[in-house]
Amino acid sequence: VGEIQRFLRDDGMVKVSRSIRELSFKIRHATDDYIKKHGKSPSISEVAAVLEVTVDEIILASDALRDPASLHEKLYE
Amino acid sequence: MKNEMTLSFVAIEENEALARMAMTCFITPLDPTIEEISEFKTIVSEAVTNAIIHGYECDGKSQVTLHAVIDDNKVSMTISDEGAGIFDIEQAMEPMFTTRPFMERSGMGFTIMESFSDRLSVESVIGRGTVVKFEKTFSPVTETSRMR
Amino acid sequence: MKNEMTLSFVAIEENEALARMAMTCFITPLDPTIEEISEFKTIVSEAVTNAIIHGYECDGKSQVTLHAVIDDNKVSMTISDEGAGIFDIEQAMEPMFTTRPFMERSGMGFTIMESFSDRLSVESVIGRGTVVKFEKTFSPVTETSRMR
Ligand SMILES: Nc1ncnc2c1ncn2[C@@H]1O[C@H](COP(=O)(O)OP(=O)(O)O)[C@@H](O)[C@H]1O
Ligand SMILES: Nc1ncnc2c1ncn2[C@@H]1O[C@H](COP(=O)(O)OP(=O)(O)O)[C@@H](O)[C@H]1O
Ligand SMILES: [Mg+2]
Ligand SMILES: [Mg+2]
Repeated sequence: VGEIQRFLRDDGMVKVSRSIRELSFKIRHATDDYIKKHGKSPSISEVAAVLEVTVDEIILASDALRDPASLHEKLYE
Repeated sequence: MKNEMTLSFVAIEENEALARMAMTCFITPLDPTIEEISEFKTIVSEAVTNAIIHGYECDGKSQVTLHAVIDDNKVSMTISDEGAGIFDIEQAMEPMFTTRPFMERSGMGFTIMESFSDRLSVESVIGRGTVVKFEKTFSPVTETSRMR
Repeated sequence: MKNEMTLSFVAIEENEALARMAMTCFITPLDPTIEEISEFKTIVSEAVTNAIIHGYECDGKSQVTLHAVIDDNKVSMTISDEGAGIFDIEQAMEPMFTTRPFMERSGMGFTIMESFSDRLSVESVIGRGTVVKFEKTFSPVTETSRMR
């Protein structure tokens, strides 16, 4: 837990961290679903529409998704 | 669409997050995919971190400057500092090369920037500073998303 | 903490969101409350919208510039344009006064900016442009939040 909090703190998002974290998981799910259905990655406005939130919220939350492990997968895939 | 912005800030680590978010907001009107955003942000993040850490050693007063232009769905960007400069650019761009192994740097910054951008160039003069330029073209805005 | 940044962009309406989000990120290290964030964002948003719409009539090429300094928990900011300028500042700052009633402007921009900032000043010269300065002090960062 300390790790995640430090990560969010580093991202400067302390007070809004929990809801952002939740939304970031929803984004991940919605994105995976969309790819399964349409065979391509959704745009942020499409994700925002599915989750019924603003594009601003998607931007903030997707920043919390930043995760070095997935970056590595991408690079070496 | 056409747009242009310049952002500059002093060299402290907190400003990497500022740069990352500001640039994300700048490209939002292109309605990028989450993947495109993440790639773009990563390039910005790596270049800005280099300027702050290697260029200025986090001195808290020298300026890092970002300039970005949107032309249709292509974004062109420069990240510049007037700091230490790079001794040997070719070597610096090799995967795993870092001058700061003791700081847990991976040496993968330039490799990541190159793989996520369409083209990337680096100019640097020792004692004068470093300019990183890159371009990234985004998937065209679809009609459905344009209408919202 | 101490920090300083400058952001400039061309006068298109999309850049109001850019300014708002960039400034929000800039003050996040002060660990503001949601209410403080929302007040601060509103000031920025109103001043930037004025510069884009009234100063430049959304011309898409003239520059709006934001400069911000953090000194401890006080933020000082200027929002400037080199556009149309304001004919009578006192009148412009009166609640409900607007020169664009047909555009659904409320005329409440300056009133809102004044009520959400600790102090606000406006300088303007017809044909030369407008500078809005304001200060806002945030509640001090508490030990608990610092430790997280
Ligand atoms: N803006 C810069 N100013 C000075 N040196 C730089 C700059 N950017 C990169 N370098 C040099 O290039 C090397 C490689 O950079 P990078 O690939 O990002 O790896 P890392 O940052 O992990 O060391 C750095 O270790 C540093 O010596
Ligand atoms: N940056 C600016 N450049 C030129 N005129 C401005 C500027 N900012 C404000 N004004 C003038 O001041 C008036 C009042 O501004 P404001 O209180 O924000 O109300 P509104 O924007 O709804 O008209 C505007 O209608 C406009 O005439
Ligand atoms: Mg690096
Ligand atoms: Mg107004």
